[in-house]
Amino acid sequence: MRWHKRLLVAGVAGVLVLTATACAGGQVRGAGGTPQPETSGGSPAGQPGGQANDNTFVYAPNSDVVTDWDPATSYSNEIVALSNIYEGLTRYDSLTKKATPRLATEWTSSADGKEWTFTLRQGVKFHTGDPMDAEAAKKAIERTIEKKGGAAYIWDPVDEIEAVDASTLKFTLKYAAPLDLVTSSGYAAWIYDVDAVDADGKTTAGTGPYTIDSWRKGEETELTLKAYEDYWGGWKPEQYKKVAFRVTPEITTAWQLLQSGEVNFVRRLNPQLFAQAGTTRGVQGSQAQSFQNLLVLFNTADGPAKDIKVRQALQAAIDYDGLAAALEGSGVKASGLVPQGLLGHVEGMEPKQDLDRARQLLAAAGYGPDLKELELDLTYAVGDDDQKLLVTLLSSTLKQLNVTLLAKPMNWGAQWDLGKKQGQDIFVMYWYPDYPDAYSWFLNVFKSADKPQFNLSYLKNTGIDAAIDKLPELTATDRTAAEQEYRKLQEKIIQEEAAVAVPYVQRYQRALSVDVQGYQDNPAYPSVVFFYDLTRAS
Amino acid sequence: MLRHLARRLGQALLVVAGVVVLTFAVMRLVPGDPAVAFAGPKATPEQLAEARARFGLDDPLPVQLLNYARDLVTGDWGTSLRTRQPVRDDLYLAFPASLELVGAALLIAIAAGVPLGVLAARHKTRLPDLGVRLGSMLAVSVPVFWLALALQTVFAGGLGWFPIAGEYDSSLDTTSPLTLWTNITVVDALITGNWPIFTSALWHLVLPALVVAAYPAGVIAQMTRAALIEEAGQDHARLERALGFGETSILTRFALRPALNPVLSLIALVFAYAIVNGFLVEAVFNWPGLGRYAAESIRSLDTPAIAGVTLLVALVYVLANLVVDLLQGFVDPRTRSR
Amino acid sequence: MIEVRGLQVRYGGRLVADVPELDVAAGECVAIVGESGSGKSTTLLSLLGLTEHAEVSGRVRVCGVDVLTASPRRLREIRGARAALVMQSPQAALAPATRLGVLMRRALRLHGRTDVDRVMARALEAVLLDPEILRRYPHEVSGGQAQRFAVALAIALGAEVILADEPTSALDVTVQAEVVGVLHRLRAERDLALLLVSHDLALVSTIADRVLVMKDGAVVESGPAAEVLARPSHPYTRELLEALP
Amino acid sequence: MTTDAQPLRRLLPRVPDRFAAFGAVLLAVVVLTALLAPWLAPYPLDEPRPLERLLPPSGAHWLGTDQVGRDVLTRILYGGRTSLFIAVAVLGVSAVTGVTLGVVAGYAGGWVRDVIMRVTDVFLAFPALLLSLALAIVLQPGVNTVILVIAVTWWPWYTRLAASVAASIATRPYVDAARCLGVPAPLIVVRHVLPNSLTPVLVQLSLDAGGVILTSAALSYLGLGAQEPTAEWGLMVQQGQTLFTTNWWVVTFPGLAILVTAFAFNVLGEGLRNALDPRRAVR
Amino acid sequence: MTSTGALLRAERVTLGYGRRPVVHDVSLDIAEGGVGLIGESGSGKTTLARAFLGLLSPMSGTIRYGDRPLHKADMKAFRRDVQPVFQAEALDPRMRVGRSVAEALPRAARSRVGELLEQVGLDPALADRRPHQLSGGQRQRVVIARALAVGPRLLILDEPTSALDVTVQARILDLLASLETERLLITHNLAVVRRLCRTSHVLFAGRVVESGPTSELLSNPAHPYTRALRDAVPRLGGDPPEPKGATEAVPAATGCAFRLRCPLAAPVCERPPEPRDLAGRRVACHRAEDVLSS
Repeated sequence: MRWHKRLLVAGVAGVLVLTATACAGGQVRGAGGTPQPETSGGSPAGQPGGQANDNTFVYAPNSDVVTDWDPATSYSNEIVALSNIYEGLTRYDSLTKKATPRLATEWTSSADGKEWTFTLRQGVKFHTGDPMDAEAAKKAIERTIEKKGGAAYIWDPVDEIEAVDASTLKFTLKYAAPLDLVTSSGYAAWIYDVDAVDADGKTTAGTGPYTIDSWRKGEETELTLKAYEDYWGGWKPEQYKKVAFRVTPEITTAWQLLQSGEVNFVRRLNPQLFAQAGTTRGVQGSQAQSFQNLLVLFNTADGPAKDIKVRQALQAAIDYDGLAAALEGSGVKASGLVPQGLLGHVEGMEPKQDLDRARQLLAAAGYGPDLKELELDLTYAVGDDDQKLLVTLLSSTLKQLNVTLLAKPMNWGAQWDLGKKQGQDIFVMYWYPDYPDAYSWFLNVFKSADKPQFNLSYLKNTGIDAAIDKLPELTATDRTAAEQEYRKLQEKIIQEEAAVAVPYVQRYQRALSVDVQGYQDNPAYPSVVFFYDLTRAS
Repeated sequence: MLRHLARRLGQALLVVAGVVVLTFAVMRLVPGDPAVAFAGPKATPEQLAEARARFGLDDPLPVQLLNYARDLVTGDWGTSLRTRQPVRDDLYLAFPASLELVGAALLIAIAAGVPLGVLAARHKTRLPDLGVRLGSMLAVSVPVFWLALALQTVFAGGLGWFPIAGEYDSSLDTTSPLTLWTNITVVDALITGNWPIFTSALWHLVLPALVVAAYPAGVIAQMTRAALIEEAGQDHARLERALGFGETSILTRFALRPALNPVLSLIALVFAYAIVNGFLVEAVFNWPGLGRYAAESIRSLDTPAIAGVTLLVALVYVLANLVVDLLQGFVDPRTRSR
Repeated sequence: MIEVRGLQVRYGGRLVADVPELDVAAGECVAIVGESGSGKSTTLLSLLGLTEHAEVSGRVRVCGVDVLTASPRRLREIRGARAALVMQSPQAALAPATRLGVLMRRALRLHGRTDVDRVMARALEAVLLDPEILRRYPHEVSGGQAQRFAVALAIALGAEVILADEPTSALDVTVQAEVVGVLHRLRAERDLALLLVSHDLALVSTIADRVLVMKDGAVVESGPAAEVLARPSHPYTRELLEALP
Repeated sequence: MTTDAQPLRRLLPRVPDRFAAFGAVLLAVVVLTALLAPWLAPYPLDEPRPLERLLPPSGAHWLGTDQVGRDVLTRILYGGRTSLFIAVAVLGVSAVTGVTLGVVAGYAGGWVRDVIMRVTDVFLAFPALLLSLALAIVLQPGVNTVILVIAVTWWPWYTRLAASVAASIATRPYVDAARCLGVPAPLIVVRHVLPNSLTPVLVQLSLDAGGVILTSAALSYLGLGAQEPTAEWGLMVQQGQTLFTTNWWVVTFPGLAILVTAFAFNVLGEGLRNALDPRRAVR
Repeated sequence: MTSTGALLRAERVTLGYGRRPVVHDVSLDIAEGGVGLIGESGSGKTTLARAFLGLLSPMSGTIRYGDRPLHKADMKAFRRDVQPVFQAEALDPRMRVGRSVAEALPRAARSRVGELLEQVGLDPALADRRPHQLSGGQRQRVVIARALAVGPRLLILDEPTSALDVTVQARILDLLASLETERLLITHNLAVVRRLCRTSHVLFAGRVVESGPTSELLSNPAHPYTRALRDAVPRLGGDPPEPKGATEAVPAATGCAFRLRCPLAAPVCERPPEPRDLAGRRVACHRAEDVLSS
């Protein structure tokens, strides 16, 4: 049996070679490199499928959480963590459609909307221990602007920032803008200690209720947060003092983890699972409409859709109700371009399918069952089930009208590239604002541009452009007038120009452990859970 | 033997060079701009230009290839567009987890496949043989992604026998933190004597490893069986019979070793195959390995990361082949003199 | 030592060997001669119960054991230990990944032999092999050495009967003589019963006491070697003899 | 004894093995149902009925309906056509390419062989699914892409196999005899080397078909293969994946279809291999 | 050797695969009356045959076809003149034997297949069979028929009968003896050489150790290896052979390759022996005189 031994030796040697290259050299996993002494309520050692720590809240995101720790440039998934570590001057309330106090306790703007003065909260300390004052806030915002990364553009209107005194921050704008909305953005609006920014995720520089406990890129439990004891809001015993993010790509897996009590929050379920959540013990559902809606952009510049009759026919051909039904609550019929909860949302603009009208319009344009066949290129996001549903339904409807839909699922890079070259007749994409202001849809998507970026309907209408330019000032100074203007613009773009169809607004169907209290969805901060607001029922 | 080794090493290097070129070609063929993927969905033209410059996308292609090759050699595998970390660091984190999963799976596959193959060969054309053949056929025919879902739903979610997902119970990090040496959880837990994490990790390994093991176990069982039957039909088996050895003894003591040779050459292949199968399994089990990394990279069109994974797996495959080649000499002395 | 009466071997109903009578006594060498397909090898293998998938009938006694009715265990006991086989293809008959010494040692242990090292050394000496050969693998030895090693295996195990199936046909002429010579000498020295199967009439004639000539499964002629060769009664035997150079 | 002793039996075994026969029957059923899909299918292929979505199996829908209300049975039947078409196309393309190169390499030897085999090695160093994935990202997802990318990873196996067989055939006396008769090399390859190299390739083809079907399903599952509204099994599993715990039929039946088809091919292939050349390395 | 006009001749030919030579420095003519090449496995005899057939280029030395080196010769004529007869396995297993025979024939001459088969003693109806449907002897006849199809002047016969039963062997030898071509016969079987070849060359370890008239060579060998070969052939009713134990020593790497097996080996044998003419033959042995006289 000598060869067995040799085989063993060779095998061990092989393993050693492999592991030598991967040798990490004795770091301790957990707690950001420092072993943590036992905390209260740890689960019994070794018990398979152990429960989450009693006072740990486990969030199940569907992909990696943090790619960028810099609060200035962060522009991605990490919003779910950063929103609990950092705070802005304001936070948006989607019920009142208004900004509410956060680091700023109150604010005023001049009549022309070009001068904004914020009064800062007293006694707030950064995680570093340094006090948060006007000077620090000014530095943070200036650094963010300077970095030019992520959503820094939201500060474009700002001309000058002045720390009048420790608690007064004054902004002078180049043009009128709703700065209270800008400051409540989930991206690029955080106030942080500029000297303590750490891109490696070891320390944090915010004022928020949580700080990093450990961050292990690529691990299943990627990130854990712990309470910042000196948080200005104070702590109560029933609050969650620890938070863990457990990356769970598959919805089914997440659902089973929630059922077994291993996670407390699943950010998105499908309608079937959501329906089950209502009847499953230990689980509660929560659904909330988002600020993200689907845009079906028609090519107004070229191809068959250049004919407005074709565009209107397409608008009429979409089975909005069927789609909404098939989405089973994961999307709701949209009314206009602006989702509910934002200034500018208009009631009563829900589209309806009208096949007769579609047929007439097509016939007028020279197409139809007894006329010429129409072929249309459509591009949409690969892997998005909801978009696929739209495409499936639309293509079978259009077939009856002798219209062939050549639908190409593409990844964003390719789809966008093609779009910038006007390579399709219909461009399907989601749109959402970076800060809670409907302006984004109009400025980015429908204002004329020589080189289209997101103006993928290629709309060119000087009247519309002029109206769009007036929006920020109106929002900052006269909300009623702004609402009027928004309504007019949407009528122009959707009804007169027929540049776009808006089938639905996404709705998040989430589920939480039943013992979590105080959860409220805020569409201005997609998928963010403000853990500080939660308590655990005993 | 030494010359053989040198020759094989040379060949392996050549293959690696080819792999690099091919990977580069695939990377550059990706439609759409990697810069777009890096700069994000709402990038401004300036941000795009900056990203282009950063990745050297404005150089002519041959220069890019040379730069790419040079960077690889110096250990710079590029920066992931998605995680914004050096790809090498990402792989360094993800690979040990995959190794753990695939290693466990291969152990299961060998531990099950070889004895089953022997059993089938011993009772050729009888019931055990039929059972093993059918079973191994099913194992190689089942779509892993489907098997993963089914096993998880039934045995973890439904019956609760096994953990649903994850590498180990991460709440143990606080109660009994693990010192990392190899980054492979079970191994580290074992060598540092961290029993809570060790048992938890083993427990978590069962389902995913079984899923990944299905294909290799089936293939190994089939191969062992076929090779053993072939070997048992050789003249030498007749001599051993004539010497009074029993059938089982002939199979295990004389036939198995030469029969293992084709099985062994299979293992390198199966190893690489199992890593790739992880792509379809890891997401289901929240396994923080290469597969999940690759799947997310693909979803976000993260070309440097995809290239990195491709390259790593190809390297592992080439290396595994080398190791197997050398091992074969030990298993079957005939190959040594070649 | 070998006593065969009315042996018939069939494959799927087809009669491939029909041997009414075959006896080999201790110290005697009997040869079965015939061309390919004559059933001579099948006959030999059936004596040890080594014909797979064949229906064998008749009465076969080897070393006092009724081969056709014996239990598999009883059969395994006589195989090797009392009746040994030497096969045609020299290296292929040895397990490729087993050193010759390991094979011999295992075989000796299997049959409960003690004093293994001394027995091995003596057996090798008897067939004129250097003990160094025990460290080699089959592919490292020549054909003649492999055949002599097979004989040594039989000697070491103390076999009383050696069944040799074309032991020289795969070897060069100069080596053939060597192997046949070894067999011949051992038979004399150890009073072995030797059953030799061959297509080479001339080779057989040098050592066999009696000869059976087989054609198409049937024994066409048998008798003392000298007699058969001098006065062949069957035309086929004559043809064989005429074909010789 | 050479392996050419009874070539005809080797090429076309009557019933080499009941196992193989079982595989053949199973496969015949799969192929027939796929071919006859338009007649067997109870509903039109592409007719979503959002109001009848996710109905459990019943008399009207034997295998239930999917998330847009299409009959699962219908889509599985049509999906068989997609899968089989992909398998046949992939194997056809890669076998023709691979065998041609392999036979040339094996017969020519020397530097020709070296060049071909090194290129082959490079392709072989990528596990099939991985290279397919990388390529599938490059190209537009769809059935044709699936065929192309899998074929790209598959041909080298045939090259390697054919090269080793051809190299051994090239040393056979009958090839030498033909050369001595002055038969030109290309003719020797076509007349002697190629036909005699085909048996192991045929065995490998039947073994590989299952692998191709699994790979294409995996590609579709990862979203890089066939696209809606094509009926394809892997795609169906992927689409229904999130419904596994709530609407099991949407996922289970397409998965079973993949399993059964791959199983049929594997059983047939393994049976053939056992009957024809048991030791030829599988992969 | 002085014979002129030999169809093929080897001049100091060294042959090998890769860089390893297996045949060293061999010179021989294919003279009339049949030439035998005798040797056991590994002696390089088949390699030499392949070189004569133009299937292998010499590492050094030349094969001459008529008056030109083979590589410069008219290959068409050469292929017509020189044909191989390999062992019975030399038929494509997938091809009907008629087609195998016809392979060399121009399309118009396909009808000659039957004629050729008859010439080698086969029923023309067998042309439609495949090789495995024929017996070994029949296959060998087909191989011969194919070689004869182009009307060769020289047949190179590589162990044409060794896979056949003795009774069949005899008939094939009759057939070969009746053919009117010249022949180079490669075999380990002395009886076959005796029958078919007037001249013979004995190969050991890739070198010709003795050449001369076959009858002389076998009746009174001058090289100990030739003698060992002759003596090893069992004779009907002969004495049982006596095992000596040294017959399988590998060829010596230096000096006389045979010396490790040679009963007459002496210190002088550590020098390589030069071929010399002795008693009507050419022999490479230091002790040839002693061999002849013993």
